[in-house]
Amino acid sequence: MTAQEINDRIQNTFADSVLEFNDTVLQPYLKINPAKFYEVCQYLRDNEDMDFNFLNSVSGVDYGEDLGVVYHLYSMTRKHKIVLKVILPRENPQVSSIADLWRTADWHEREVYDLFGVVFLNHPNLRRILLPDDWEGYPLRKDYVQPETYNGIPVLHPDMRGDSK
Amino acid sequence: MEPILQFFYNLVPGLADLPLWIAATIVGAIVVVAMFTYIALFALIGIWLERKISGHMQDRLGPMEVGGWHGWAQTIADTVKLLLKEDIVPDKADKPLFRFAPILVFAAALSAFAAIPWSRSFIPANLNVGLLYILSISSLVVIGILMGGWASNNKWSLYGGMRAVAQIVSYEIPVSLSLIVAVLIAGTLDMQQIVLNQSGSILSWNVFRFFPFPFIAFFIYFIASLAEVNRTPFDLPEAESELVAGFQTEYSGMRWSFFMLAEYADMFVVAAIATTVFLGGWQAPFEFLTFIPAAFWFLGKALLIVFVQMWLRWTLPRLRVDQLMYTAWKVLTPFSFALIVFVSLWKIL
Amino acid sequence: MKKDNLPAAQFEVEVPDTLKTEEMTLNMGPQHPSTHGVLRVVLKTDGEIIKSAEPVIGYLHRCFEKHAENVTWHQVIPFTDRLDYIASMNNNLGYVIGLERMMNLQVNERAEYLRVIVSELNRIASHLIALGTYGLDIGAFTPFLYVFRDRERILDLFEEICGARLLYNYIWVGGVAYDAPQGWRDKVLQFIDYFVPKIKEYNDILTYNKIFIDRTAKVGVIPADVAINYGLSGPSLRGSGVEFDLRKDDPYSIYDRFDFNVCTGKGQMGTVGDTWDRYWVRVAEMYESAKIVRQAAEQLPEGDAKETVPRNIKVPAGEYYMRTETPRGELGYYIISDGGKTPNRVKVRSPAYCNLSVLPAIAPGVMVADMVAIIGSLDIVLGEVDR
Amino acid sequence: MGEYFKNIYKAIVTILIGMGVTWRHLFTRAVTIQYPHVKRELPPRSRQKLFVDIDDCIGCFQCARACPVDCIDIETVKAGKEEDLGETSTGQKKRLHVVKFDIDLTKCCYCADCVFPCPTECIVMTPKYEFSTYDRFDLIEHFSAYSAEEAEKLKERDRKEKEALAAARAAKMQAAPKPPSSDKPGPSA
Repeated sequence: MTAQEINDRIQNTFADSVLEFNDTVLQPYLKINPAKFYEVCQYLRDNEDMDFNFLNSVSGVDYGEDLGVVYHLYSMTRKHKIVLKVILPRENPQVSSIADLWRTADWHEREVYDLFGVVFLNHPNLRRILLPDDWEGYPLRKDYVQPETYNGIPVLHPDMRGDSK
Repeated sequence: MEPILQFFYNLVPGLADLPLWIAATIVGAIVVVAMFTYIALFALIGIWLERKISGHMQDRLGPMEVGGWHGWAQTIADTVKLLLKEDIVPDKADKPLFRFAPILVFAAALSAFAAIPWSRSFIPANLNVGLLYILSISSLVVIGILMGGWASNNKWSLYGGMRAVAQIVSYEIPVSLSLIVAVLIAGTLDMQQIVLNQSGSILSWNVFRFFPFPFIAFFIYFIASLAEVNRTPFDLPEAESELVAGFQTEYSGMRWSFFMLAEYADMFVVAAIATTVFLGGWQAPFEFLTFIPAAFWFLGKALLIVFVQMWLRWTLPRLRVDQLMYTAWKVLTPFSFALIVFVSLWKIL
Repeated sequence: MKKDNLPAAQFEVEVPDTLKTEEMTLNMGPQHPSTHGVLRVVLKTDGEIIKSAEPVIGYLHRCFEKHAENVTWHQVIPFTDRLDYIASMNNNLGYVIGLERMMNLQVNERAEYLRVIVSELNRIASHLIALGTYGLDIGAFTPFLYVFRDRERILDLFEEICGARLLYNYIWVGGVAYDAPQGWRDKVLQFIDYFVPKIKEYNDILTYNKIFIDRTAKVGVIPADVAINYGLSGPSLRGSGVEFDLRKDDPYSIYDRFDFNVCTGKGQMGTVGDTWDRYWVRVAEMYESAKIVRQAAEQLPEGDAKETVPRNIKVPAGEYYMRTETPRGELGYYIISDGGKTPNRVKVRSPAYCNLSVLPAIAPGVMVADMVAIIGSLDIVLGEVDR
Repeated sequence: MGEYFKNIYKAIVTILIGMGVTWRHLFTRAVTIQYPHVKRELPPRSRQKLFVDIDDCIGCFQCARACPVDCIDIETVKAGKEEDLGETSTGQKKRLHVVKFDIDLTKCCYCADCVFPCPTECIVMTPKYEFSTYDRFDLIEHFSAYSAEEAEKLKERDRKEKEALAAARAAKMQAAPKPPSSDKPGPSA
């Protein structure tokens, strides 16, 4: 099924769920309304013609003004793929978790939370995964400033601290 | 002790004039020191051999540097290092038990040497229940291991200790039962007598008499004895890929080397028992070879078995706990019972 | 979850209510001989039986994604080496192909063939390590050194072609860093001739050993639908009987020109999807990789492998999710370019990360020793899990 | 029951097969080499220690820019008008004093990315791999041909020249305020 068909099906099933559809790029993507996101995902997984049984990855992206979460989906049976994007505000970004649809999303979402601070609602275990639990800030945001110390330990290389060379 | 006492009386004429208890104490001390030296030497050579054998089996050379020729002094250097290491006792350990465990393990291993016949005359303690003595004294090892595992106050050590108890206690049964097969044939528990019963050619060794029952018993004994001394594929108590180092996780330096010494001593003890009971002890395989000293034959056979133990270690993976128990209770034990029945019937008929 | 039908726990012990028992919390790692790096698994155990397992990762986090945003397009390649340091060639390949597709760059034929040869050789090397360390986990030490012996030969080949033995930085945008030296192709063919019979030796000493089979068969079973749902890929997915290989299903480079099979677990020794199947898929894949290497080396065209390497890498604004089949599974690079000199974002979807996430689901009910077998069979590389 | 005996049989046979493999290996030649006594000859492409032929260096900073870990530290000083620094072996004219060319081998990741852009092929990776030291700072390799004093002197001269130039320009600016010409800033570390 092509991206266009997938887009049409979703738009017909869920009103104003797709905010933008773009298939002029290398990999066509759909921008999904965060409010409808969970339903769309459920539809994509469970519908016979869609059958997206494999979630490749969940990536956080910092677009400057907004944050985004990008989902790459693939169907092993139908051999088609689609990219879903959810655009979230910088302050208090929230989107519903799909960890109960694809269990692999559990760790992926934790990673996005860890590095971008996107909160996934109804996630079973939303904690930091790669960084220490008491790390402050979300390092992959473009406006992240590296702290000078972590628990009182200087973390910057002397070259970067500027006090010695 | 009589023959040895006699031997020393001949060697040192003045000794016979002393009261028996003093003479016996002196001679006993000499024998103990000799045994200890032997164990230490055997461990040194055994560890070196194990390294060389494993090296060559793995397409490498093993130690090659220390001492010159094929790294012969490697284990000596290691021993010196171990002895010089700081003695660490974990803060939260049960200190008296922690300190006592390696000594107990080693003492048990050392005591087992008392009843092993090295030649016609040399047997430190010629007990008429020698086999029973060895079996019972060597099961003391398990108490030491559990003690060490428990006292370390480390979960991995605890696992190792518990596994060791389950394993060694279970495997005592096939060990004893398979030895009973040979005892049935020999009709005695006296180690020296068992050896003397097998005099003659290689065909009069227990392992080849009443073929194939004692042969299978020997096989069972060998497998079960591997478990007794915690060697691969039954090295679960120290299973390094699961339990870090098992019961010896918290031990280091001198105390750890006692465990190591005990392991190699035990390896030799079980090999010596197998030799004595099944392979004709110090007897030469053929009449015309009797001019070679008995101790050579004894050592040769025992070391051959030790070599097979090492060979297996560097070939096999490790069993799981439940499979270990399965092997003991559902394979080795029934088989050895069946062997006892067959051999008894054969003897009766 | 609707599609969850994990098998019943393997070992269940009925404890009478009168007996007071306690669960023990056991920290397996971060320093543990068989967690393949600095993985920590918090185990709740009831004696030898595991009640729950929770992997704790991040001990080897080196901020790859943050690094990638601060260096030029080309300078990311040495960093990709360090993700999965056992299969660096395959790591380079995914990133580079992703960039080439964004740039719409055609690569010289000879370079394509060299890429396939080195990545398949690296796949063999990686599977060899997986085999050896798996033997080590199960308690057999010797196979470990046999596989290292043969892996060394592959590393020698790599050293000859690119100078490095572990972190190659060999596959470049538009081609490869160095052309193959004189006689290298023959050495590759010689190696394949030498290597294929050696696999029998591993099978003799390890694969078909009864103790090994007992330890691995019917342990850590992952049914196919669970595997897919947890995002498993590579040999871990194929071990569950799913015939899915990106080299066939979503071909990249020139893999569509070669004749090879996708190996799947068939449950020869127990259940489909047990640890033995995952192990066996790796053994079988070594045969297939050897087949590919032989074909590629025989067809290797003449030419200049560096012909199409651009002097300056200009990536047009856009984004691409490139996935390739590494020895561990689907390695995805989600690359976003804003047309500048440095990547805007490089997200790595690492296969080991997803494969490891299935651990809590299959751990309950197995023994501590099985835990080691399961972790080993997933063949994780912590450098890639933590990035 | 049949399964039971089959298992025992299989166990014994496969163990014997495995023992056969190790037995054969007991008598095969070792594949290892005794390292400090025997040394493997590394292929010519081997990427080990970096080496800079400073006589050929023109101070172009290409390598420093290519380095992903910033382990190359170069400082240059413009040659005076009358000074002739000679030519590189490839025939390029040298116009800069390379007063500092430090490579921090503790940072180096041996990727060889610096080797390719060099226009005079003066930075290369050599097959020399034994360079461990007792002090980390000994791993910072100084390739510059100038001693510290000479380098300091040259830098001092450069600073003075620049100051003079800036003063002259400022004077010019005051005399006739014009938009500043796009001057080439001297490369700085």
